Amino acid sequence: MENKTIYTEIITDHNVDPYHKHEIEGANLILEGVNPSCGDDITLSLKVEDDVVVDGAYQGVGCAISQASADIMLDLVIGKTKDEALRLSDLFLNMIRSEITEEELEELEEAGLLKDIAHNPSRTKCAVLGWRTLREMFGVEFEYEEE
Amino acid sequence: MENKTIYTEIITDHNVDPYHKHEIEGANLILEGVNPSCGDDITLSLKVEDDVVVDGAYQGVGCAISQASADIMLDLVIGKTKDEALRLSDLFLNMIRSEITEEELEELEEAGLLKDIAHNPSRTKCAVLGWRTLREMFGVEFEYEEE
Amino acid sequence: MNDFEMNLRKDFPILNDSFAYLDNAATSQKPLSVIQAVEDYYKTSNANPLRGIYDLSVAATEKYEAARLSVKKFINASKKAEIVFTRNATESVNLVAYSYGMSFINEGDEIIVSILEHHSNMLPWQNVAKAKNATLKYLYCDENGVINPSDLEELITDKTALVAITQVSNVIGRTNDIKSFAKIAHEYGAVILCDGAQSVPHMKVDVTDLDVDFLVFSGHKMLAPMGIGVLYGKSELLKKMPPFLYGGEMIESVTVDGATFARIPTKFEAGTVNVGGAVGLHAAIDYINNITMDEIVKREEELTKYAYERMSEIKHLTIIGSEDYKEHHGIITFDIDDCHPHDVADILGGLGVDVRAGHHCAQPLLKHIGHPVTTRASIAFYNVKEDIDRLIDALKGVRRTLGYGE
Amino acid sequence: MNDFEMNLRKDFPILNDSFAYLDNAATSQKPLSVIQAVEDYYKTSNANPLRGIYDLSVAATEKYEAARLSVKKFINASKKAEIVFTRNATESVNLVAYSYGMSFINEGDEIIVSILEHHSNMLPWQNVAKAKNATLKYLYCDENGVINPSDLEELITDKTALVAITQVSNVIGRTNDIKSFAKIAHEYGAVILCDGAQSVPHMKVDVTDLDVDFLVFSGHKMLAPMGIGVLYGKSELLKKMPPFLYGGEMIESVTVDGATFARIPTKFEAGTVNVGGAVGLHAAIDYINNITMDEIVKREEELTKYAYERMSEIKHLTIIGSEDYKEHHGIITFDIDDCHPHDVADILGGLGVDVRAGHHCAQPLLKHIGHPVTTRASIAFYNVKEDIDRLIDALKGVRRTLGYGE
Ligand SMILES: Cc1ncc(COP(=O)(O)O)c(C=O)c1O
Ligand SMILES: Cc1ncc(COP(=O)(O)O)c(C=O)c1O
Repeated sequence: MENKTIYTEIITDHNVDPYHKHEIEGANLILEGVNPSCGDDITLSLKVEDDVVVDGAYQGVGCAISQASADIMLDLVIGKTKDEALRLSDLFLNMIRSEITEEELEELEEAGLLKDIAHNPSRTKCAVLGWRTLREMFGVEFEYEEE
Repeated sequence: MENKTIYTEIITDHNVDPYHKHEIEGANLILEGVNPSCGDDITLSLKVEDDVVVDGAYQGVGCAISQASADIMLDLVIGKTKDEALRLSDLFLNMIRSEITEEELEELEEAGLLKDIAHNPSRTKCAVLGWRTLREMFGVEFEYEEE
Repeated sequence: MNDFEMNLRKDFPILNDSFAYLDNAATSQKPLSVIQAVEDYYKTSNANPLRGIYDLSVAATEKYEAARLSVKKFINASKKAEIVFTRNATESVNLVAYSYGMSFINEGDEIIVSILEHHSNMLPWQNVAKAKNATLKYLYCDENGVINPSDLEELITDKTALVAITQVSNVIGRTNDIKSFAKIAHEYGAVILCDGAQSVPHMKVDVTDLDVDFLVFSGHKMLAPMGIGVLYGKSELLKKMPPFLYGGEMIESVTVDGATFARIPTKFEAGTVNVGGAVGLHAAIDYINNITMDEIVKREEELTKYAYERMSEIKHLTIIGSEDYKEHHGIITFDIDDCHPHDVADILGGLGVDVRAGHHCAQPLLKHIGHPVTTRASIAFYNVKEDIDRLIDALKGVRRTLGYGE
Repeated sequence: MNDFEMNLRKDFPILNDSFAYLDNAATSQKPLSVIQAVEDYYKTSNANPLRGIYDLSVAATEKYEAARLSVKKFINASKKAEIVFTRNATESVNLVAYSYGMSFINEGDEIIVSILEHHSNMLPWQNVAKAKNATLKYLYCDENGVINPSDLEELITDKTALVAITQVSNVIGRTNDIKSFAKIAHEYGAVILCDGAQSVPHMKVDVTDLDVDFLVFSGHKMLAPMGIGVLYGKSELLKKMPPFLYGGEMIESVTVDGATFARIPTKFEAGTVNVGGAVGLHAAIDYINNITMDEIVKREEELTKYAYERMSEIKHLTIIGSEDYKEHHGIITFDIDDCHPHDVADILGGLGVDVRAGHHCAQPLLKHIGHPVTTRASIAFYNVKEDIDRLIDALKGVRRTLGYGE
C-alpha cells in the first residue's frame, strides 16, 4: 500500500517537535485563529519592532497540518519585515489556489511542501489557519475565495 | 388518427343535451358539490318522498365528464329508493377503483361507459362529483381512497 | 424535419413521432447528456460532499461547486456565493419569504405582488403579509396581461419593502420589463424578487444587468432533473438574512444553547445537498450553452409564430394574451367555445398531443382576465413543426368530438 | 469474498477493490437498479405529474404515487396520505418544526431533545423554542451514550409538547428504545418525533408498532438518489397542521385574499415534486426488500463484530460508545492517541479507506462525551471483510505516519 501523502517527515516533525510552540516574552500582537467547523485553534504571538517581526510563537490544538503550517510559517517570517511577511502570506494563499510559479514556490521553502493540500478543499483551511491569523494581525483581511 | 376516447356519443349527448339540467319544484334536498381545483361545480336537487327519489335535477358548470356523469346518475336514481341509489353509488365508486364485476357493471347501465376514466386519476374526480354529492346529501361521507 | 432537427431530437430519448410534447412550461424533457451526467456521478463520484476528506468526497464536492460556478456564469452573478441550491423555484421563493420576509418586512410595510404570478410567487407573500401584518398590494395587468413600469410607479410607496414579479408569465407568455421594475423598486428602497422559472430556460437572463435582488428558477424546466432549483440573491442581502432550514452543514458551531452559522451560500443549504441534481443542472447548462441560447430563442420564436398563426385560423378558438406572437415566448393559452379545457386536453391527449388544462397555478390571474380555466400549449426548442401540425389537426376535431357539430 | 458477495458488489457500479467505502452513515452508494430506474423514468415517463391529463403525466403521477405506497408499506404506516416526500431528513424535521412547532408549541411549553441528536434534529427545535418562548430541555445520555426510558420519565412534565429523539445515533450507533419513549411522551400528552435517518436503512422500522407521531429519514442513506426524503406523520396531526412551503400544487383554491389548501399529503408538497427522486427511492426499497432486511441486518452485524474486534486490538485506539459490538449497528467512532481525526481520515483516505472525521454534525453530543472531534467508520451490507482488513492495516500505520513511532 502506497500512501500519496502530505505527511512527509518534515511536516510531521514540525507537528511532533515544533520549534515555535511556546510562549514568548514581550509579544505585542496576539490573536487567536479558529476553524470552528473542525476545531483547529491557534493563538499566534508576535513581537514586532519597527515593522520587523523580531520574535514569534504559537499555542494551539488542531490537526498536524494546521500546527505544522503555523510552525513553518513562523520559521519563515521571524526576522522579516511586516511587508515581507505579508508577501509570503500572499504567495502561500496563491499556492493554495494553485496560482504560483516555480520561483515563487521556492521562496516559500518548507511551506511549499503543503502545496498538494490544494487538491483537498476540506484541508486547505487547516493549512491556511496560521497565515490567515497572521494577516489579520496585520490588519489585512483574508479574502474568501470567490469566483 | 384514432382517438382512444371516453367521449362516445352517449356521453357527449348527456353533456350537450342533458335530460336533467334544469330546476325542479318541491326539491327537499339541495347540495352543491365542487371540485375546487378544476372548477367543476354541480348543484344537485332531489325530491325525496318516503325514502324514494321521486324527482331530481342539477345545475352546474364543468367539464363534459362531470356534467354527463351527473345527468346519467339522475337517469339511474330517479324512481329508486335511497338505499338503492346509495348502492349504485357504491358500485360507481368501485368501478372507478377498478373493483367491479361484470354483472355489477351492467347494473350501472350508461354510467358504466365512464369505466375507463379510472386510468386517468386527474379525471376521476370529474366523473365522481355528482355521485359524491348524492352520497353527501344522504349523509354518507365520500371516502377518500387510501391504501 | 431537417437533419439538425432529427439530430436534436435524438438527444432526447423520450421524444418520438407518436406524440407531440407541448407541456414544456410545466416541465421540460431531458437530453441524454443530462441523464448520463447524473448516472455517471452515481457510478463514479458519489459521496456526501461537505467536510469529506477522502477522494470520492472531494470529487463530489468539486462537482457540486463546479455546478454552482456554472449557474453563476449562466445568469452572470457576480459571486459564486450568491447561488443557493434549492429544490425548485417554489422553495426558493419560500426561502426568501421565510428568511428575508419574516425578518425584514414589518408591520405596516407593503409587499407588492403582480397579479400575473404563479401561486408559488404569491402564496408565500400572502403568508408573510398575514404573519407580519404587512399590506399586500397587487399590481394588476390590463386585459392583455400588460403591466407597465408606470403602473408600478403609481402603486409603490416608501413603505414598500418588496416587489415580487415574474419575468415571463406561465399563462400568457408575456415578458415584464424587469430592469425598469428593479430600478423603480430600488428608488423606493424596496427589494425586488424576480421569478425566472419561465424566463431562465428560454432567454438570456443577466442578474447584473437586470439588477434584481433575488432571482428564482427550477432546474426541471430547463433540461435538468427534478429536485434541483436555484435561488440567486445579492450577497449583501444573503449575508444579513437569517437561515431558513436548520440542520447539518449550515452551521459554524453548535452548543446546547444555540448555534452560529456558516457563510453564504452554505448557510442556506441545510442537510445533505443534492449533488446528483446539481450535476444534472450543470450538464443542462452545458447543453444549452452548446446549442446556444440564441439558437433556442430563434427556434422557439419560429415555432411560436407558426403555432400562433395556425391556431388563429381555427374557428371558435380564442388565444389569451397578446395578439403579437412575439409576446408569447412559446406559451399559447387558449379557449375553445363551449368546450371545457379538461375535455380539450383529454381529447388532445388521446391524439398524442400533450397539453395542460386548468388554472396553471395562477387562479387570481385567470379570474382577473376572465378565463378561470384554460388550455395551454407550450413550446421548447426541441419541438418541430410536425408537433404543431399535430396540435392543429387535433384542435380542429375537438368540438366535433364533444358533440358540437363543428 | 464469496460468490454472493461478488454478485452483491457487482450491483454497485462505484465499488471496486481499490478502496473501502466506510462512510455509509454519511451517504450510501447506489445499486444499478436504482440508477437505472431513474434513468428509465426520464427516458420513458417524465412529465409534471399533478393535474396532467395526457398519458405521460398520468404515468408520472402513477410512478410517484406508487413510490409513496412503497414507502408506506416499508415503514408500515396506516395510510398512504401519511407519507410526505421532502428533500431529506433535515427538511422533514424543519417541516414539522415550522408547521407543527410554530403552531402548536406555545410560550412556556417544553421541548425535549436528546443530546444524541444530529444538528438536523436539534437546531430546528432551538429555533422553535426561541421563537415561541418555549423551554428547550436536553435529555442527556451517560458516558456510553445510553438514555433509558426512565431518564425521559424524570425530565418530562405535563408542559412537554414534543420529544425529539433519534432511533440510532450517527456517532455511537446505539439504538434508543423508541417504543417506550413514545409511550411515555403520549402519557404526558406530548408528541414524539423520531429521527430514522440511521435506523430506517439498517433495521425494520414499523411506525405503527413504535407508535411515533413523526418519523423522518433520507433516501440517500438507503440506496436512493440524493434529493428525496420522507416525513411520516400521523394523519390526525398532518391534517391539523398548517402548510409549510406555499406554492403550486398544494392548494385547493386561491384568490387575491388568501387560499385554501389541498388534502394531505399534497398540502405539504409545494411546487413541482421530485418524481425522479421518488422513483429512485421506490427502486431502493425494492432492492432492500429483495435482498431482505434480515439479510442486511445479519451482514451488517457480522461486519460490525469483525471490525469491532479487530479495532479493539489496535494500540492507542479507543472506540467510543458501547463495549458491545451489537450496540453499534455498523457505526464505529474512535480516537487514536495524539492523532487529530482530520489527519487520521486523510491518511486513511490516501490508503483507499474512506472514513469521516469531525464532529459528525453532533457537536453537543461530542462535547458532552468529551471527544470534540473523532473519526468514524460506518458499514453497509455491501461491505466485505476485505474492507475491514484494509481499514485495520491502514489504522495500524497512522501513528507512524504522523511521526509517533508506533
Ligand atoms: C441521525 C441523523 N439525522 C439526520 C441526518 C440528516 O440527514 P440529511 O443530511 O440527509 O438531511 C443524518 C445524516 O447526516 C443523521 O445521521
Ligand atoms: C412562472 C412560474 N413560477 C414558478 C413556478 C414554480 O416552479 P416549481 O413548481 O418548479 O417550483 C412555475 C412552474 O410551475 C412557473 O411557471
